[in-house]
Amino acid sequence: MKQPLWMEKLQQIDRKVLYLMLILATAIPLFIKGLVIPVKIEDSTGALFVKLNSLPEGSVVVIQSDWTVSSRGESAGQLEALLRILRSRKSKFVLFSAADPQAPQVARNVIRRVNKEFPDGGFKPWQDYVDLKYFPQAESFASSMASDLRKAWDRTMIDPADGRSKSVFESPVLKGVRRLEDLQLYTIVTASGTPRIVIQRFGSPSRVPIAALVTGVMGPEHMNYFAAGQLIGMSNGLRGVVELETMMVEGVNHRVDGKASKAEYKRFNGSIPPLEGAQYKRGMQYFASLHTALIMLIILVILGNMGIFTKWFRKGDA
Amino acid sequence: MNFLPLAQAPSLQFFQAPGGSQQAYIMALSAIFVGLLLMVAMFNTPIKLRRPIIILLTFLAGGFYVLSWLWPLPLGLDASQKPLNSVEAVSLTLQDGTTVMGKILQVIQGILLFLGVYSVLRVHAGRFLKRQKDWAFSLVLLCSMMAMITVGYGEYIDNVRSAGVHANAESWTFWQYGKDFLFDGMLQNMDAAMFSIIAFFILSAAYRAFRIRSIESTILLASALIMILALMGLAEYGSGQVIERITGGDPSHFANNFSLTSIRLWIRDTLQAPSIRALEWGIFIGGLAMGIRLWLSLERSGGGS
Amino acid sequence: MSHDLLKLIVGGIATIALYSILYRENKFYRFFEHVYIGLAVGFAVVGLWTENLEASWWDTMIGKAATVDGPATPGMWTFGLLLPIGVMGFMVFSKKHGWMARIPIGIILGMWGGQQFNAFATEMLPQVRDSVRVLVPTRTDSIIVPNGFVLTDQRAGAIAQETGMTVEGVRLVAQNVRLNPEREQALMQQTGANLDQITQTANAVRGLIGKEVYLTQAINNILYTLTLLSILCYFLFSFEQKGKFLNGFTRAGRLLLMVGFGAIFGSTVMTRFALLIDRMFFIFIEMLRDGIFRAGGA
Amino acid sequence: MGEQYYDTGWISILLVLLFSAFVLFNIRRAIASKGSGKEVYIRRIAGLNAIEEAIGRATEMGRPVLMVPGIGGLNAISMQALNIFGHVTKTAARFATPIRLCCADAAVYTVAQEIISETYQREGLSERFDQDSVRFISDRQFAFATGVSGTIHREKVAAAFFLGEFFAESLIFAETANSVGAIQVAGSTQNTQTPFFIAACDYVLISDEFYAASAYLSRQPVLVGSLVGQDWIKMTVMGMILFGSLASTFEVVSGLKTQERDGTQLVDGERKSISDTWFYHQLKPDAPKPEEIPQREPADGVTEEGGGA
Repeated sequence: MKQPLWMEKLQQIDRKVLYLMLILATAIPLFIKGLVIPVKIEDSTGALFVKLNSLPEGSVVVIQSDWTVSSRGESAGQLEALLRILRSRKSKFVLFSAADPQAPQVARNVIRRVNKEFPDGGFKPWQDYVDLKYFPQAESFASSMASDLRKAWDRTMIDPADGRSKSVFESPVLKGVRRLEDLQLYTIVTASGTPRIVIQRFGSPSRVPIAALVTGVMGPEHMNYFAAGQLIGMSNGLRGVVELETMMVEGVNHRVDGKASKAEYKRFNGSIPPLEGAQYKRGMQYFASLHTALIMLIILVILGNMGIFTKWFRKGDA
Repeated sequence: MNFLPLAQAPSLQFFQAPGGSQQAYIMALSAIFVGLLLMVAMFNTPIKLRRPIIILLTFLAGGFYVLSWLWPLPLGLDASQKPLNSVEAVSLTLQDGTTVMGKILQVIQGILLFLGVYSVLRVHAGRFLKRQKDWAFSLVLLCSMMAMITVGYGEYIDNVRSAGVHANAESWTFWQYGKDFLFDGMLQNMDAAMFSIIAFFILSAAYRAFRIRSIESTILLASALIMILALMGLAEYGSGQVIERITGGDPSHFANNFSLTSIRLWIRDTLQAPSIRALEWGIFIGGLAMGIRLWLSLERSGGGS
Repeated sequence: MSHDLLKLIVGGIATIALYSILYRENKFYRFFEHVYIGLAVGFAVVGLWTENLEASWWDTMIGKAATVDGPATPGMWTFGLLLPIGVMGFMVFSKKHGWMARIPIGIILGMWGGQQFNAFATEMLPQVRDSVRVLVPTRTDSIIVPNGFVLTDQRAGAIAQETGMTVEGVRLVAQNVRLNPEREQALMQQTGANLDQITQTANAVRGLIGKEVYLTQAINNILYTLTLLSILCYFLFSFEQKGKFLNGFTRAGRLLLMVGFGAIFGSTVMTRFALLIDRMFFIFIEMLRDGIFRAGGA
Repeated sequence: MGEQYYDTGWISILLVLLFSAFVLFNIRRAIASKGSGKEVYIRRIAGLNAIEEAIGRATEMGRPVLMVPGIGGLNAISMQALNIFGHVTKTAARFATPIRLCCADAAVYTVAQEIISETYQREGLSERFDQDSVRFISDRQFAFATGVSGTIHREKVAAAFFLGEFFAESLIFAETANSVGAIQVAGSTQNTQTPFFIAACDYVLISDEFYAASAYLSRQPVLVGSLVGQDWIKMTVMGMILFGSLASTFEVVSGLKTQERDGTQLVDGERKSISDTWFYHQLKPDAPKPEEIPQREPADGVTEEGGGA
């Protein structure tokens, strides 16, 4: 029953060697430019994209940004994609965080970066978005939003026109907003379980559609909420970012010369053309590295199980 | 009836004082003082009364939320409207109270944080003063803590004094640079580093421990593998190509049901979704049961002795 | 050296220092570990006032006088009483008055407990509703979900009226609603309708098919219900799970549980690797390539 | 006034009240039956011995036992974890095994300090208790993880208990403890972390078993009764799903929603979908229709345009 030496060795690779291999596997693909890997559109991501693309011009969307630098790998791509789509819809948004005092600053950095892509300078504060900063105590904050937006969002912001700080409800963004029902969409970009709190406290899901852009860890859990209709759309981790980017570049069910689209979302009847000037960004750049890392993981699991496989085969021989 | 009065209605309740006035400062400080006196007075509470006091306070704190859950919600009432009747008025008060309760919780938790800081100081200052093993590292910890506190409050005070003028990156002073360096440069990056270190551990744990010894582990592994494969756009695309060979691009072909995506979706919707759901329900139900126990102080170590 | 570059380099060194634990526990790691914890505790102390107590305690307690920016908000002096309540927590170190620490603790726990009722009602019950499935097929003319449907005159007429196609055209589309470009071309030629009309018709028929439950779907629904029930059953603790049926049922529950855990594992792996990739991007691209080398070269 | 509940749904409130009654009734039952010989039964969870075994090993090696109650705030989950840790400490105190309890929340730290010192007192071993063995590390998730893994490495803990709310840091703890050869018992109410604990730890309490463990170990009638109450709730939910599925199935299969007569021919109308069925509707309160929202007067001092602020 003794295994050959090389096989035993493969089952006892030192941890440190594995770690080094993982560093190489994730770092090298980052230096390759212009890789595009095809991806299929999930229902949840498709629903999110379609919802975003059906927003009327000037609609008001909430972005609750609950992530910090530690989950930049996934959440930054999601927020960037969300902002680009909102810009193409000429939507306005309300930004705040209910999870971490640092989150608003991180989100502001992303907005600044995305704004550079637009020739007109992108989203302007006060005109196109209001920044409500951080609200502690996610639970009670969500409750107070559900009961009265005006009290919950009692913040001021500087109006660039006259340099005075005014109530955010005087801004062009929130002028017509009084209740949750006046908002077109409530999105949560998060690395934790904050969508659950919002769903809990808002009660009836019909008050305002809620969409979540979560990290892969939170994905399976939130899939339940999507299935039960408590979320109208969801983007799951890095893969969700890649899907959003693909839909932005390829459009949804969009056909050129009768050729089938690269991005198909079967549950959606219509078609959406590609977004103007859309490009593959951070999501696709990381996607190749994700492949090499995952392939390495699979190979290692197989190597680890070699002993058991050989036992099976030996049994077969005897 | 509102806890938080509307801005235009300055008729003050007995627990309120005119904002920012001398009266407000005096009343607040005397409230703190009286509270501390009460606390000292409570030192002599008879043992019999101690438990009921704790139970009562716990019950009241939770009772607010239970009441606001049970009380009917007015249909579509917004802040600019008067409530129709007393039922709606009470509901409005309860909703306003939610914010106040949230603040109370936050303040108490905040003050308790000092206990944690005290613990850190005790452990590390003790180690440094007694020159125990690793005392130099304890000193490093204390120094970096002091640096953060100095720079953090320095920046805060500077911002208040300059009315936020220094907040723009062009007009930063020492304090802003210092905070940016310690917080964005160091703390945030170390957070991210520790978070990403998990990837290494996943790899070694999977290699070491993911063995198909039992049926359970085989199923776990198989389910994980399908999920991982389907996450990879390439694997999905490759399997799609194979299926397309078979079907000849006909979307109504039966073989379409066996693509990697279809298999994964089937597993997800038929098996994974209910199993995760059942797990979550166990937690929800446990949460409800524990909520009742804690609210009513039934548990021994929950509220009383 | 510019501030930004310095920030990048120190961030990079700190990252590498923390990674060095992967090799083994060493002084480099230990140093940054203590720096890290020190910074984190220090930041908590800073945030305690600037993010928490200032707004939720001091400003609430003192209120605000009216200014150009807004009207006055009254001060709730009663909030002053919270300080002594919080201070009671420090009694935990006293043997004699230790019981007082339970007052703030009791309030926190009571609030948590009271919130559970609402949370349970809004979170769990919609999921129970969603778990109700149809367990028996409603149509037996096909085992799997069919590609098409034979429509009654009435139905075909209604769809034709809606989409502006001929009744025959609708019937033709309804035979197979899984369209691909070739089939669309053929249908356009045969019926003379445009692409929009055809997709609209196909969707209407898909909606009809969606209302029916076919054998395979019913089996899936049964599997779904059994999985849910067997796992719930596995977590019953008040009786011994004896008997062949019950034993088998809970055993199945345990196995199906592993399917769920596998899915969670797979999805989580994606995040963990994505975060590592992002760190690699930070070290190799942002710090080394775009930071140090570009700065050195330029 | 009753119609106000339309927004929240009568059924959901009744169900939650019924479920609460289950728990309270069973706690009563368990308290009443305590010591009567016919105590309320709960089954043993396989492998609970691991806890005793782990402490035993730490004692043999003379190295400390590490306990971490998760990084969640002060709630029932942390309390439950601390209950179990009280049990662990009791055994450790008797054998003078050193303990380390690391907290990430100041309020949890307060309670832990109290429970642990009380445990030593009750065992009459107050002099063995070192206040610094219960520590607050940091409230920042990964600073906490770094601190705990540093402790594991330097103190070479022999046994590690990770019970409570764990998030991403779970695997850092588990792998670090594994690398110093500690025996590990873990349980998290965060299901996302359980597979990693399964992969890396010696013994794992899955989901609900965590609740059951403290009831089983402490044998407090309140916990035991509550566990039985939870079982009743689960069985009711199972019954609801079974009944609901059967009822809805019957409704969908047995009839079409409408059958119109068109001249002489019977024409099938729309078939009911599951969301049209009676049972489904019971748990689904609809949003209010516009005509149901009563007319109200504007509040004092509020103009239509400017709003309240």
